[in-house]
Amino acid sequence: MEKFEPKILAFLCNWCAYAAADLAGVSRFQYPSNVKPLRVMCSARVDPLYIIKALKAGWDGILVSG
Amino acid sequence: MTEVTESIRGQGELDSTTFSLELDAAEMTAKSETLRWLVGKEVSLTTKGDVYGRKWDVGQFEEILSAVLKREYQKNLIYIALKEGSTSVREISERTGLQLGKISYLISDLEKTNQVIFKGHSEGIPVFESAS
Amino acid sequence: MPKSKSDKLSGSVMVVGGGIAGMQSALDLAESGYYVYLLEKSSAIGGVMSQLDKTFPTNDCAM
Amino acid sequence: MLQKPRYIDLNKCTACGECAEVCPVELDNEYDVGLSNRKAAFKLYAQAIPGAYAIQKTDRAPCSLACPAGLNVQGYVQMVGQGKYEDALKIIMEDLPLPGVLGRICPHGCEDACRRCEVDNPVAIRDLKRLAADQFDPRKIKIECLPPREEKVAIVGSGPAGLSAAYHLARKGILSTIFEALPEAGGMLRVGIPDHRLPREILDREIEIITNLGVEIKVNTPLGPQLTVDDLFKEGHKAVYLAVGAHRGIELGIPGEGAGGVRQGVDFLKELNLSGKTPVGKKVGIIGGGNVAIDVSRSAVRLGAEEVSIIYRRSRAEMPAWEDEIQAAEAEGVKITYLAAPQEVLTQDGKVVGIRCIRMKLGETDSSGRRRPIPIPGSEYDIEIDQLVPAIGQRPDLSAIEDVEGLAFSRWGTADVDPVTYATNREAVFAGGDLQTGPWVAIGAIAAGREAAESIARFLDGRDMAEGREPVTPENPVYRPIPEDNAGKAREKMPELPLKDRKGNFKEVELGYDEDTGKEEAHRCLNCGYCCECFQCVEACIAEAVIHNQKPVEREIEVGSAILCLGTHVFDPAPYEDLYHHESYPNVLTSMEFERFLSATGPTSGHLVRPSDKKEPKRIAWIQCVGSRDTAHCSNDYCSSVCCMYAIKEALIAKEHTGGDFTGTIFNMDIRSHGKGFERYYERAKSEGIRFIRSRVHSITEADDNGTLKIGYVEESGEIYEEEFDIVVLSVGMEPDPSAVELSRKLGVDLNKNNFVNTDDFSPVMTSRPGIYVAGVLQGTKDIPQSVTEASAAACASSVSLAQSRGESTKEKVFPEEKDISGEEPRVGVFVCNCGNNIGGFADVPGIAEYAKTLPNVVNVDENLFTCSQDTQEKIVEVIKEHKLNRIVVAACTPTTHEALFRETLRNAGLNENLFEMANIRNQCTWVHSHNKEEATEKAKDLVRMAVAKSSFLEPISDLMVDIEKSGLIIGGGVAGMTAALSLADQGFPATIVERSDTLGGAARDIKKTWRGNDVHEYLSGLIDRIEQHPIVEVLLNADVTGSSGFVGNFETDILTGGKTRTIKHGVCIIATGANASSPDEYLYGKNPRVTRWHDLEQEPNRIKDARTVVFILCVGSRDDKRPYCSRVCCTSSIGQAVNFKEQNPEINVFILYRDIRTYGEKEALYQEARDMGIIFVRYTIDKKPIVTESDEGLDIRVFDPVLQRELLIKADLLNLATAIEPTGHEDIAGYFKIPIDDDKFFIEAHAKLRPVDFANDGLFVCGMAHYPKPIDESIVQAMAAASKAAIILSQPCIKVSPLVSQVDTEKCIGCGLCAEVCNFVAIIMEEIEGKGFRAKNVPASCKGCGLCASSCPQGAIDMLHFRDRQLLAAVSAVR
Repeated sequence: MEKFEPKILAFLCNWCAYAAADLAGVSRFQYPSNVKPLRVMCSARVDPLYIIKALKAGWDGILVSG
Repeated sequence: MTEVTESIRGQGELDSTTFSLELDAAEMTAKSETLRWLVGKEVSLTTKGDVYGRKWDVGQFEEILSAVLKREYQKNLIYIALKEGSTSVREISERTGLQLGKISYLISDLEKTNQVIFKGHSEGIPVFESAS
Repeated sequence: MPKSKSDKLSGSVMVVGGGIAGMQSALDLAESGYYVYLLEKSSAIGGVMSQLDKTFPTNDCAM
Repeated sequence: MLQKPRYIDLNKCTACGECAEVCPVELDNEYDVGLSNRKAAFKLYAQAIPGAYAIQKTDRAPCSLACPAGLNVQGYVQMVGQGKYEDALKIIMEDLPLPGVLGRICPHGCEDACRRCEVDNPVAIRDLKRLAADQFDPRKIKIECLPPREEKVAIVGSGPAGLSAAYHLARKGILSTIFEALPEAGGMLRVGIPDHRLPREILDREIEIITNLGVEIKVNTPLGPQLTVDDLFKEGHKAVYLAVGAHRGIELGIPGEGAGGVRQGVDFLKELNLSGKTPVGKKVGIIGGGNVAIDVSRSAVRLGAEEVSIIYRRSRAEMPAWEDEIQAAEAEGVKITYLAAPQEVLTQDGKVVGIRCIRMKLGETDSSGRRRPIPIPGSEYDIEIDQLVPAIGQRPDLSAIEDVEGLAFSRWGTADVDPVTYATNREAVFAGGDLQTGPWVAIGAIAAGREAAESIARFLDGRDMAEGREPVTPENPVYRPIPEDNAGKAREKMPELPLKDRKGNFKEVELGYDEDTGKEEAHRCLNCGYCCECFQCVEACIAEAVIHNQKPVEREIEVGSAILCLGTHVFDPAPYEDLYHHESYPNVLTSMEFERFLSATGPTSGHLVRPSDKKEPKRIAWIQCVGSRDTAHCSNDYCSSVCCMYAIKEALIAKEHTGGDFTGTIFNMDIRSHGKGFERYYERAKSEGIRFIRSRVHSITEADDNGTLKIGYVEESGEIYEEEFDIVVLSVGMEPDPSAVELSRKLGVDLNKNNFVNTDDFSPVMTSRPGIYVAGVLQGTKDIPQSVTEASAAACASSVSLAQSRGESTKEKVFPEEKDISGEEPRVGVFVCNCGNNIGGFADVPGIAEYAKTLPNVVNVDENLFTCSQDTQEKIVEVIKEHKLNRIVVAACTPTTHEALFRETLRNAGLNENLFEMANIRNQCTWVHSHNKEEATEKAKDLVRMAVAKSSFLEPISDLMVDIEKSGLIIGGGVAGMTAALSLADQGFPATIVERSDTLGGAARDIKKTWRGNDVHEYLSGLIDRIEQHPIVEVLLNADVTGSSGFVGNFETDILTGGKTRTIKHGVCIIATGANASSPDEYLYGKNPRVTRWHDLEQEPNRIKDARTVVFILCVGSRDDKRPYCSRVCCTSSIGQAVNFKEQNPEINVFILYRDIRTYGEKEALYQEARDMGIIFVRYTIDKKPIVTESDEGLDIRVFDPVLQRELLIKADLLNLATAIEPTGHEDIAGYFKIPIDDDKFFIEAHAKLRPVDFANDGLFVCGMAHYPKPIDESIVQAMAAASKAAIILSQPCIKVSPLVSQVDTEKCIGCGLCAEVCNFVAIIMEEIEGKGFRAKNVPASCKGCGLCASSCPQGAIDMLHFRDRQLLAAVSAVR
């Protein structure tokens, strides 16, 4: 069986997690490509509803980081 | 990032259609006023105190929050199950996996807020329907 | 008071040193309507503070 | 002002790092204080701003300067070090077409100049050049030539000069014919050097390089009667280059020289080299000391001579032949006789049979710098030989050219030419090489040929031949300092043919380095010039950002004022090696080094190890006051103010890194945790097990072979201890940077004895020179928040002096009018960036672009090499107009750095800047998935799809402008409040001071003098005068704030004064409510009149005159459970008073009972002075506080002395208490303005380090003791800083606030107020709407756009502009 590749959505806070993800790039850290970042101005913007809607839309996992 | 990916990979693929009941119920819960109020009040309750001036500690608050969360979620499960066409407590139990007693208890709650209507008995079994 | 060639007060300020103090001076002045020349001898601003790991007493990252 | 070149175009550099990747030059990374390496092409640190790389380059390396042809030696040595032989050859062949030849026979003046000579031996430069040519066939190097021209040039002589001229001419597109007299080409290279040094195949091969360019060589074609220079011109040559060399041997000038068996050395070698053999005697005598003599001798040995001897008239030290060659000759059996000269050739039958020599001695130095040999009379002797080879020099054979019209010759028989252009007196005739110089090195001839080629090309063009060619030598060249740890890497040995294999053949003796040896040798290079100009970076940089020929730019700028923020220099413990052993013990680190070890970006990526064995350290010691408070070793009598705190921080973080069984020990004299929150931090460290040992460390030694260290120290009680540690950290202090000191002096700014800029307590940022201000450590040691505050204060001072020119030098940009897109369908334009190689190299950009075309609403997709480049911006504007795009998506790097640029481009195209979205396919995609192109491509597509989905829902948002009430309200009329008010008013902004009491002055009214002795009363009355007379400062006394509303720019505050409430409108508010000394209920205060506090005693000089003993107790009510903070000013203030008392009454006994003395910064000198005056300091601990009782004579004070280890009884007349400073009750103010106060009731600033006078809520600022206890100078600084921040707001025409704020749907809103409750910024208020009750309303000026209100609203009535539910959910739903 083909290895399951989960689709993961990451809500990243513009000021910290998103900046950190940028820096990870500058440092060329390698990590799995499954995670797709979505920038929000603050992790507070992530309404719990978004998470459920995302799961309903077909994402396998959600990461909120901020 | 790697850890998150592996953890979710471990959980396997999420088929949103299989879990549509659960997700819909969760969505309803997330939208519910009770929950949003409670969450919104966390800082104020734990730092300033409630209307009686009692400060809640964070653990106490979390406990209440998760109890309310669970109750609301289960109520929504029942509500959606009824909407889907289940009618009796037993059917709801099969659909949602909740215990019979729990369902009866929560249905009465739902009745009080007019979300569920009691439609009488059919073959001696109580029948319910979701309002609207 | 320093006067420019045109006998008019210059609206520019020179800030020498691009460490935390120089950056702060430059920002304050630029934001309040002055043209700022920020002079730094190395290739990037930041000074000594950029080399620190964390700062006391909050243990915030120095970056 | 001199702007040094960066060598990289800031605007083009994309910070991809390829240049650093390929750069061969490894240097110490100063960012990691030398603990790691970086390249010459570098970025100071990952997050550096500007983000662009830079190249470090100083003067050309000395090797290059020493080379007659100026080869870029450092460049090719580095390339060989990398194994990039082809690139090395490219560098060499820029100047030299014969790399393998010169790589064997060049006398390498470069090596004599090599700075490695100062360490051990020079780098084997020549051998590395040869290695390059051995490893890669130079014939395969592609030589760039200009298109061929018609003019032909004749070159006479095919030696190095002629070949070089032909080569360089060919590169300029000018083809030449070389006329060679001998049967083979190569000149002296061919006939002067035997095969064992330069195999003929090598020369053949490299001559081919030149002939491959189209140069024709005609051998056996000497210049002479049958072919004259005129003939050459007649044949159509447009110029002639004469390079006939110096092939004629010089005669000895002694009797018998014409005999058979006497042969000139050059002739001997010529025949040998052309025919492979030449007659050789059995006993050969050679006269001379140069390389020709040696070559002849070694050839004679190979040809079978039995005895070969060289006779040289001076000593070995003067011998011009190379040392290696001399040794090789001796090894091969050549006998060398020094200090002997031939006098007569002895002949028999017309043939040589011997030679008569005379012994010589060395006399005076002659013009060549060598000592002149003088014959010793009567010391003649004969030796028997059958062949004599004179090899004492050569000169040009002028027979063919001496008659050429217009040619002139020197008295040494060489051609006279212009030294720069190599032109002769005859037009179109040039000369060079040995013909011009006399016999010299091949590389000199190569240079001459190149220069002649340049002249000839200019001549043919009719250009000035000399212009811009004067040689420039840097006067005081700047080179990289020789690294200390570089010694002892000996020069690699050149492998040689074994002696036994050399007889009877001319096989090459030197065999050449192998690759590994060559690399090792190349790595010995010190990279004197930093950048080696190998130009690898130029090739690697797709953005074409590298500009190696950038020049320093001198600029004159006109400024109204200047601020010096030149920072600090960390104390270097190197001169005190005997004490600290920082250089010799690997595990002794400076605190800055340790800081780098803790950092995630440091040399060990934040993994803490001990340097000697890379094991995790468990026991770390900090030694405080290294280079501070130390007049015994250095002259720094001041305290560096920050070391105690950073040591505690490092100890706590080290504990975090290493976990459980870690012990941190801090050896200190006092712990100075006098800042806000510092005392708690100190207490936390103690509770986490960090040990604080009060002692001076007397020795550090190594305890074992693993580098474990042993510290010997003496405790306060006098007991001696020894203890082992894994790492010892030296808590080094701060000094003004030497270059800062120099610059300050240059600018005419006065410095004090410690080289800090001299300032006054009442004007702490003014220097002695008007218009120049100072901030940061250059003014005195201080921590970050204090530096930041001072920086703002300096900005304020500068702003006050220039207020009338505000806005004069700045310009506002004008954009085209914005297009209305309402009602239009989304038309999305996508720009996919390659970012050079950064995206394009790791993902399929064309694939992504193709994919983007398939997405809904996308009407145009473009690919760019660099989407951020200036020309692309213009292109984007065009594309937007052409395709009528109304939404733009750029798939490139990160919005953090580039969103602003593209938003501006949208505005330039007449689109609202919010119709823009970025897909971060570099930082968060290709850079982090560079090992898997397919995955990176797929993820990039996902990101583009999400961005496009979101973009379709984007909408224009107009700028939000809020008018400003251009005045300030200052609460509190102390020094801070008054200073803040004046600082605003002097910039033209009206200020109102609200003071609760009936007078201005606040806490400063009690103080007589500052610690420096400045009169506070005088200052205060001057300040109050200025306030009262200032036309736009209003003072409200006996006034109380009773309420406030509004937001930045538009506050309304109610003031109760004289029984009436007045509402004041103001744009900003500065809170300076101050603090007071507390009244204690201990030490008999209030019960016995002999007990006073603070400045009470000062006011009564008579009591001091009569007193015999005065005692001060410090930390009364500070640093205890009730007030766990240090009151910061008590130590200095009490010591200052004590010194004054002692001055007034020298007979008086003064005791100061303290817990730690915290005279930070230069106040330390005051402490020292007090001790020197005989003031007695007794330390007490909080668990053994002094006990004060009344006695008949006065007071009995008992205190335990830790030095004497027993209780002292002090019979005191007077006791003065330094009681805790506590804030005035200002909780009401905090409530009105919704600003936070801490547990000690001081206001909490927005950020302890970076925003020390701001509150999180815009438009509100804090200064003075309301923030924390502080001395007057610091209050003044803080007040000016607060005014600076306030003026930023007041100087705007109106406030432009981010329009990305929350938006309330008043139809859905039920007025529950939850949003207002959760908002941390008071950015949502509840407003009454008629008939509807309360509804939420956003205050855009205060809103930070976080969205907490939106995600909390139970009704879904709040949405965030630009991050609307539907916009985000569109992206969320765009899942595949």
